[in-house]
Amino acid sequence: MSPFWITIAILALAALGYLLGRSRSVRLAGGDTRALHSRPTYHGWHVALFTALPALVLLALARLLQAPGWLAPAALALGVAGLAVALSRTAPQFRARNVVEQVVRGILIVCSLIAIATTVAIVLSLVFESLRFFRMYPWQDFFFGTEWTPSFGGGSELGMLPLLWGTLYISLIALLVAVPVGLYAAIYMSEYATPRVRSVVKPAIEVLAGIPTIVYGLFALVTVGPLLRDWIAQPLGLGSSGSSVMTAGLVMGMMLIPFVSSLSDDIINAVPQSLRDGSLAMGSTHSETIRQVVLPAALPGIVGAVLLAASRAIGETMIVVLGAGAMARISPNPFEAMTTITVKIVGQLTGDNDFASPETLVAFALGLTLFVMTLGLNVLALYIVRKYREQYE
Amino acid sequence: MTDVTSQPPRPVDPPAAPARRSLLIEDPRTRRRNAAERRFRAYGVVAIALAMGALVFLLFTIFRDGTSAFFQTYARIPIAIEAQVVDPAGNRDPAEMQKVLTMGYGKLLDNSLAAYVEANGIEIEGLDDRDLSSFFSAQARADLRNAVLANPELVGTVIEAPVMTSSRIDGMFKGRVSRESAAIDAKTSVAQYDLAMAMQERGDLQTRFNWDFVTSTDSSDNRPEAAGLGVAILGSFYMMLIVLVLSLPIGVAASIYLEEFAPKNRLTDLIEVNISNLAAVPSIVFGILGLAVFINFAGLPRSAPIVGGLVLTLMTLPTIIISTRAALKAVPPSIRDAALGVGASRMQTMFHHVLPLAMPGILTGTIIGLAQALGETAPLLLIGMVAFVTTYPSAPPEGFLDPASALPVQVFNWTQRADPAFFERASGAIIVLLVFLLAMNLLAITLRRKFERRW
Amino acid sequence: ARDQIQVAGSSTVLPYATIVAEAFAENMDFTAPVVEGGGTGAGLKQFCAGLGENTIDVANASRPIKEAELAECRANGVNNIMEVQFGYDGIVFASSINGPDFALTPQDVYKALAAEVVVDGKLVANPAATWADVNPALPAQEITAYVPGTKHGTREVFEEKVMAAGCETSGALEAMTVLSDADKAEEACVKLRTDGRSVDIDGDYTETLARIDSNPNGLGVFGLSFYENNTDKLKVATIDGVAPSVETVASGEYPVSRPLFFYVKKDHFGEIPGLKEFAEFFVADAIAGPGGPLSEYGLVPDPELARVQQAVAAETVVAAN
Amino acid sequence: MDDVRMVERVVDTDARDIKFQCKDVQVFYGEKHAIKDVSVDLLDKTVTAFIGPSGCGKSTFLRCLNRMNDTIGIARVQGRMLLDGEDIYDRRVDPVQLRARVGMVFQKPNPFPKSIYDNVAYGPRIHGLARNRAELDEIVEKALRGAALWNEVKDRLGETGTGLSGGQQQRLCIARAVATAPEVLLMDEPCSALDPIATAQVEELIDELRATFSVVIVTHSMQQAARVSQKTAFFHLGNLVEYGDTDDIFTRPRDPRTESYISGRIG
Amino acid sequence: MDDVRMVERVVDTDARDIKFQCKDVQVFYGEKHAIKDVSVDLLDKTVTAFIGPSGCGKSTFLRCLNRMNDTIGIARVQGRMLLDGEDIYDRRVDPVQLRARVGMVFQKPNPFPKSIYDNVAYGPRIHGLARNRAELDEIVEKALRGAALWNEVKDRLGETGTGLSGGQQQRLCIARAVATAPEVLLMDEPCSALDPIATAQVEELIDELRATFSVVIVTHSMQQAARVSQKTAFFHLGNLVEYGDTDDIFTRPRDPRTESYISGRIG
Ligand SMILES: Nc1ncnc2c1ncn2[C@@H]1O[C@H](COP(=O)(O)OP(=O)(O)OP(=O)(O)O)[C@@H](O)[C@H]1O
Ligand SMILES: Nc1ncnc2c1ncn2[C@@H]1O[C@H](COP(=O)(O)OP(=O)(O)OP(=O)(O)O)[C@@H](O)[C@H]1O
Ligand SMILES: [Mg+2]
Ligand SMILES: [Mg+2]
Ligand SMILES: O=P([O-])([O-])[O-]
Repeated sequence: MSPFWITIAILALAALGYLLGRSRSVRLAGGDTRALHSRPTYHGWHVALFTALPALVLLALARLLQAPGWLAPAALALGVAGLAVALSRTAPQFRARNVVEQVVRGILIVCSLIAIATTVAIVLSLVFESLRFFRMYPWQDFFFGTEWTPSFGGGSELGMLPLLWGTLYISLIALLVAVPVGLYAAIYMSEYATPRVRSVVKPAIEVLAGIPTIVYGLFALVTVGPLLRDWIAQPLGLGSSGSSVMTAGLVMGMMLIPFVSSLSDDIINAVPQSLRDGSLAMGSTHSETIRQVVLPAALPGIVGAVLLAASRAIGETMIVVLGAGAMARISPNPFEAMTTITVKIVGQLTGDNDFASPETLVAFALGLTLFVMTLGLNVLALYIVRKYREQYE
Repeated sequence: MTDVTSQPPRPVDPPAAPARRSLLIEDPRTRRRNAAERRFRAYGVVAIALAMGALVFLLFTIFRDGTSAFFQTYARIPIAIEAQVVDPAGNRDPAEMQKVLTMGYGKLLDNSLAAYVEANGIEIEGLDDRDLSSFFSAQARADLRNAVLANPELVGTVIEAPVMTSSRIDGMFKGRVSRESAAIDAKTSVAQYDLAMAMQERGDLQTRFNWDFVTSTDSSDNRPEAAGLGVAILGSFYMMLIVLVLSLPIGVAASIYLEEFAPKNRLTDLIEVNISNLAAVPSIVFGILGLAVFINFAGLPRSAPIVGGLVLTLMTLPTIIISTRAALKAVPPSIRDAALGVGASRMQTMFHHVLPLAMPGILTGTIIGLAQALGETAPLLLIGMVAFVTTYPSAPPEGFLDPASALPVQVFNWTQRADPAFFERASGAIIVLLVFLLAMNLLAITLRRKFERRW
Repeated sequence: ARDQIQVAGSSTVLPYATIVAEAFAENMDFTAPVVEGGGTGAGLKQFCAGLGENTIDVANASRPIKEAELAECRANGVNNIMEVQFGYDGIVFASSINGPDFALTPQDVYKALAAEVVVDGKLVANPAATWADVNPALPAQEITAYVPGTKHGTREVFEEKVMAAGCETSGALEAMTVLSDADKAEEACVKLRTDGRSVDIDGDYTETLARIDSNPNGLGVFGLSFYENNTDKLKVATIDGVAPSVETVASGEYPVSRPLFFYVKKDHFGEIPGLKEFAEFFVADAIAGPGGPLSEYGLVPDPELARVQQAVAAETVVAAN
Repeated sequence: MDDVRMVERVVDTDARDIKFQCKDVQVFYGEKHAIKDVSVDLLDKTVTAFIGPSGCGKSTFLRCLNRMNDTIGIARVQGRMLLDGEDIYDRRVDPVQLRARVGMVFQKPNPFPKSIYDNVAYGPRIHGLARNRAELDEIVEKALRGAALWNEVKDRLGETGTGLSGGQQQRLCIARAVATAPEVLLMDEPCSALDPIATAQVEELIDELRATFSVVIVTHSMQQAARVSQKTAFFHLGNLVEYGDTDDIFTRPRDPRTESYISGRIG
Repeated sequence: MDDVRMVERVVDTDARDIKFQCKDVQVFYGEKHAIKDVSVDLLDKTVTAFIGPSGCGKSTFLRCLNRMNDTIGIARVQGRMLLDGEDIYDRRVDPVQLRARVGMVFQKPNPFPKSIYDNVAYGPRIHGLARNRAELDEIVEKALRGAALWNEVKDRLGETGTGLSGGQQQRLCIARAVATAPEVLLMDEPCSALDPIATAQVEELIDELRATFSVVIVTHSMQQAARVSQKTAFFHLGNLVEYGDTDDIFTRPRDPRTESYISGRIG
C-alpha cells in the first residue's frame, strides 16, 4: 500500500472513530446528553484524534527517515490501537472537551513552531555557506566595501554597501507610492464607498498583487523608464538612464498597493461603529474621525500591512532587474540605475560562476545580512506598535 | 471619587451663549474643515483611480500582447505520404519505420507544398527550397510522423489535414511580420510572405482559435507555434492545491495560538518578530531552503509540484499569519467576554465567534498570499520547477511527485527565448495566469463578502 | 525510480538541450527528459551534489568545468564524468536596425568601454562619449553598451576575447603594466566603466533587446542564435571586418566564440533509462551536425563532431588527476 | 392603533423660543417602521425628557435630531425637522456643523481608546475652542468637574479612557459632549450607570446647562424626568403619545397609555 | 483609610449554605489597587446586592467570581475564593466549567453579532442542554420570556441581536445568561437601561431564580436593592465596608460611610 492510501485508510478509521465515540458517549449517558461532561461531538473528536494523530505522526516519521516498509502497516495498527484506547476511555464524566482542546492547542503550537523551524532552517542553510564565503573574502571588505564588481577571474570587489543603498532607496520609493495610495484607497473603500463600489474595487485592486512581476518589470522597462527619462530626468539634467531607482520604485509601489489597501481595509472595517459615532456626534468631520479615531485604533493592523509591503519590496527581483538596471552604485540621484541585494542574490546564485567561488557564495552572505537587517527593522516596528497601539473597548 | 467626604464639585460656569448661526451658511472654520474633508476624500478617489488606472493599463497591455497567442494559422493542403521517405525498407514494419526521425518527415511537407504551389499555378519570384522547408512548423513533422506510425496504412496515400505553419507565417496574420520586416528577417523572406498571402487568398490558410495553446505541452525553441500551457497549468494547479491546503490551516492555527493562547512573553515576541521577518526573506532564499530540506534532506524529487507547493507554502505563511493576526486583534474584546461569560471555552470562543468575525481579514491574507505564490518564480528556479517538461504529470497524489512546470515559470521561460513568437505566448500565458487567479479568488472573495459586518 | 533524464545548467545551452530533448522524446521510446536552465555554475553545483535519483544526470555548461568544481564533484562521489563538447556559440554585437552600421575591432570596444584608459602615461577615467571619439570611422553616436552581467558566461568570453584583446592590441596593456604590475594591468583591462555608458544586463538577451528597443543608441552583446532569430530588429556589427555567421565562426574567422559542453554522469548509465542514448542522440549528425535542428537554430556545429561521437560511444570520462 | 397626534396639543411656548420643530417625522430601519409620524416642538433653554418603554423609539428619535441616523445604513428618515427654523435634513446643511451645535451622549458609553484627557479635549481641539494648552486644560477640567468625574481621574488623565469603570466611562462621555459647548445637548440615558450622588451631580449640570442651552434627555426614571425636565414627551411603539409640561404629564396624563405607564411606575 | 473588615461581622447564615466564600481578595490593575482585602460569604438561594459609588470596584469584584478577570491582561487577583468549598483559582480548576456554573450579565450589553435566537441558544448548545431543536426552542422562548423580551422579538428571532435598542440588548444578554441555567448568576446593573415595567419583570425573574440559584446583582438603585435582595454589600474605594441583611443595611447601617451613601439616596 502506498503512503497515500494508508493515510486515507487512517483518516477513514478516524472518521469511524468519531462516529463510534459519539454514539458510545450518548449510549453511556443513557441517551440524555446532559449527563455528559462534554458534548458528544467532543467524545467523537477525542476518539478521532487519538486514532489519527499517533498513526499519522508515525507515518510521517517513517517517510522522513525512509524507514522500512513495515512501518506503514504498523501505523495502521497504531491507529486501531488508538481507537480502542480512546473508545475505552469514553465515559460520561470523561473530560473529552478538555482533552480535545489540549490536543488542538498542541496542534496550534506545532503550527506556530513551523515559523520558527523555517527560520532556523533558513539561518542554517545560509550560515554555513556564508562562513565559507567569509573564509575566502574578508568580512570588513564585504560589510564596508563600496565597490561591487564581481568578476570571473577572481579579484572581485564584493562590497555590499552599494547594494544596501539601492535596496533601501528603491524600497523607500516603492513605499512612498504604495503606502499613501494604498492607505487612502483603503480608507475610501471602507469609509466612503458604497458597498457595491467596494465589492468591485477591492478585488480588482487585489489583482495587482497577482500580476506576475515580470509584467511589471516589462512595464517599467518599456513604458515607465523611457517616460521618466524623456520627461523628467533629461530635461532636469539628472541623467539619461532608461532604468532607474525611480522607475523601479514607482512600478514596485504600484504592485504593493493591494498589500496595504486590502489588509488595511479589513482592519479599518473592524473598528467598532460606536467609536465613529462617538466622534461624529462631537461634530467632527468624517475625515477627522478617520484620522484621529479610526486610524489610531487600527494602527497595529496597518503597520502590519505596511511591513508586509516593505518586506515584499525588499524581496522583489524582477522589477528591479528590469526597472532599475543592474548597476551597483551609491548615488543620491534617483534617476540613475542601481540594484538591490535580492537581485544580486538571485544573480550570483543562478549565474555561470564557479559555485565554490566567493562570487557565488557571496549570495549566502548577502541573504544572511538581509535577514539580520530586516529582523532589526521588525523589532523596531513591534516596539512602535506596542507604544502607540490604542486598544478599543 | 463621588465621595461623600469630598467637597461638592464647583458649579460649572454657564458657557457664554454663542451668537446664533445659520445651519445653511458655513462658518469659516467649518468651511476650512470641510475643504479638508473634501481634499481627504479626493485623495481617496485619486488613490483608487491610480490603482485602478494602473490595473486597467496593465490588463490592457497584457491583453493587447497576449490575445493573439490563442490563435494559430493552419494550412490545408494535400500531403502525399511518400513511401520511399517514410518507409525506405518498404516492408511497413513499424520498427523499421521508426528509424526515420521527425526531421526526415520534413521532406514530405516540402514536397507537398512544392506540389501545391505548382498545382495552383502560384508564381512567386525567388521562392526557394528554404522558404518551402521553413513554411511549416517543425511540430507538423512530428504530428505527421505520429499519424503515420499509428496508422501505417497511410503510407502511399495523400491526406488532407490541417498543418501547423511556422511562427513567422503565423505572425504574418497577426501583424507581427510584415512584408518589409520579412525582407530583413533571416528566418523568413518576402517570397515566403507572398506565398502565405497567396495561400490565404485561396482559403488554404486559416487562423483559428487554438485550444492547443491551453492544453498542449511546452515545446523547444525551434517551434514556438506549438508551445502550450498544459503542463504549466496542471503544475500550478497542483502547487496551489498544496499551498491552500497547507498554508491556510497552518497559518490560521499559528495565528490563533500566538494571538489568543500564547503567554505574552519574550518568546512569543520573538516568534512574532520572526514571522514578520520571514515575510521579508527574499523568495529565492526559500528556494535555497527548499533545495536543502525537501530535496537534499527529505529526498523528494526535483521539479515536483510537491516541493514547489511546500516551498510556496512556507513563503505564503507569513502573509497569512500577519493578516490573520491583525484581523484577530481587531475583534473587540467584548465579544470574547460575552462568549466566555456563558461558559464557552477559549477554544469555543475562538472558533464560534472570533474566527468568523476575523474571516474577512484572513481571506484577504489568503487571497494576497496565494496570488503572490501563484506568480512566484525565483524560488522555483532552485528546486527545478523552471524546467522544460513535455509530459503531463499524472493525477494526484502520484502527480505531485511527477515533474511539472508552473505558469509563472513558463512566462519567465518564454520571455527569455529568442523567437519573438514566444513573447506573444508569454503574454497569452499571463492571461491564463490571471484567469487562474480570478477563478481562485472568486470563492475567497464571495466568502469574504459573506463574512463582512460591522459591530 | 525516476524514469526521465534530468538536465540542468547553462542558459546558453538550454535551447539546444530542449530541442534535443524534444526530438529525443519524439523519436525514441523513452520518457521525455526534463531540462532546466539556471546557469552553468548552478547546474554544475547540482551535478556535483552527488549520485542518485535526487541529483541531475546531465549538466549543461557554456564553459569547461573548473578544477574546484571537479574537486567538489569528486568529494561527493561523482567520479565518472563524461565531458561532451557539441558545438560553438558565436557572440555578436548588434544595434538597432534603424541605426548606423558598426564595423568594430576589439580595440574600439576596449577604448569605448574600459573603465580607465591610459592618456599621456596616466590612468584616467574613460573620457570617450561617442563612438567617433574612439575611432573617427565609427558613427558619432553616444556610447551606450548593454553587456551581459557578471553572472553570465558570455561576459567572461567578452572580457577575454574582446576587452583583453583590445587592451593588448591598443598597447594599453603595456602602458598599464608600466604603471603597476602585470596582474593588476590585466585586471584593469577588463574592467568596464561604471558611469552608465556600459550597462550590465543581469537578465537575458531578450532584456538587452528590449533595452535597445527603448534606447536606439544602444549597442548590445548577443549570442549568435539570438541574433539570427531577430534579424528584423537588430543590425549586427562586424568584428575586424568579419560578419558573424555559422560559417565564419566555424571557420574561426570570426574571433568571438566559445565552445559549449554538457557533462554526463556515467554512473547513472543503467540507472536512468535512456541516458546513454540521450548523450549519443545529442551529438548525432542528424541533430548536432550541419543542417540539423541545432544548427538550424544557430548552433555552430563542432567540426570534429565525429571524434566527439566516438568518445561518447566509448564512454570516455574526464581523467582523474 | 390610532395615533394620538400631538400637533394640536402643543403647549403654550411660554415666550420661550422653539429650538427644534419636528413635523411628521418617520423613521424606518429597512422595513421596520420605528418612528411613526411624530411632530413635536422642542423649546430653547428647556430640558425635555423623552420617556417610554424600552424599544419604543426614544433613541431613534434622538438620533434624528443631530442626524446620527445617517450612519446607520438601513435607517431612513422622513418628515421635517427644523433647528431654529432651518431644516436640518436640507441638502445644503452640513451635518458636521449641525452636530457641533447639537451634541450627543450615547446610551452605551463609547470612550475613544485614547487618554482621558484626549477624550475630553477631542471636541474642543477640532472646533478650535482653545487658543492654547492652558485654555484647553481649563476646558477639560471644567467639563470633567461638570460631569462629576474630576476627582476620580485628575491623577490619571493620561490613562486610557477604556480602562475606566462603567459609570466612569459614562461620565467621561458626558464630559466629552459638554466640552464641545453645543447649543442642544442630547443625552441618551446619561445616568443609567451612575450612583445616586453622581446622578445628582449630573442633574445639577443639566440644570445649569439649561440656562443657556436646550437639553433633551432620555430616561427610564420617572423621578429623574420629574426632577430635571420642564417638558416631557411620552413615546409608545414608535408614536409620540403625549407631550406637554412635565408637571401636567405626571399629574394629569391625558392619554390612557401615558397614565398606565406612569402609574406602573416602579423604579 | 482604615479598612472595615467584614469577616467578624458576617451575619448568621440562617441555615442557608454558603455558596461563595471569599477571603482577603485583592485585585490590582497593574499598579492600581482596585479591590482591597475583601472577605465575604455569599449564600446559596439568595440574592445579594452589591452597591456603592461608581468606580468603587463592584464590577471588578463581580468579575472575580467567575474569573472573567483572567481576560484582562493587567488584572491580578489574590486571595481565596471558594465555590462550594473549592478554590476557583486553584490551578486544577477549569475556568470554563466554572463559568458554566457561574453565569454573567455584563454592565455594557454585548450581544453577539448573530441572530437573536442564536444569541440565546448559544449557551444551551455548547453545554448540550437540549436534546433536540424543539427543546432548544423551548429553552430560548423561556429565557426570552423570563427576560421580558419575548413579545418584542418573537417575530424577528432571525434578526441580528446588535440591531436591537439599548434596553432590548440588555434583556437579550439577560436571556442569554439565564438560558445556560447557571448555579450562580452575576448581573452587573441588569436593569440600567430598562423601563419600569421591564425592570419589574426582570426583578420578578431574579426572584424566581432565587428559588434554585444564587444571584449577585450590582445596582445603583437603592430601591431595587431593597426590593430584590436579601443580602447587601456596600463597597467603597475598593473596600467592602459593610455586608449584611438588606433590611439591616438600609435601616441600621453600622458604618458612617454606608449611612451617608444611603441617606444621600436620590433615585
Ligand atoms: N481594565 C481596567 N484597567 C485599569 N483600571 C480599571 C480597569 N477596569 C476598571 N478599572 C478601575 O478600577 C476601579 C474599579 O472599577 P470597577 O469597574 O470595578 O468599578 P464599578 O464599581 O463597577 O463602577 P461603576 O458603577 O461605575 O461600573 C475604577 O477606578 C476603574 O477606573
Ligand atoms: N440599527 C437598527 N436596526 C434595526 N432595528 C433597529 C435598530 N436600532 C433600533 N432598532 C429597532 O427600532 C426600535 C426602536 O429602537 P430605539 O433604539 O429607538 O429604542 P429605545 O426607545 O431607545 O429603547 P431603549 O430604551 O431600550 O433604548 C426597536 O424596536 C429596535 O429594535
Ligand atoms: Mg435607546
Ligand atoms: Mg461597573
Ligand atoms: O547560463 P550561461 O549560458 O550564460 O552559462
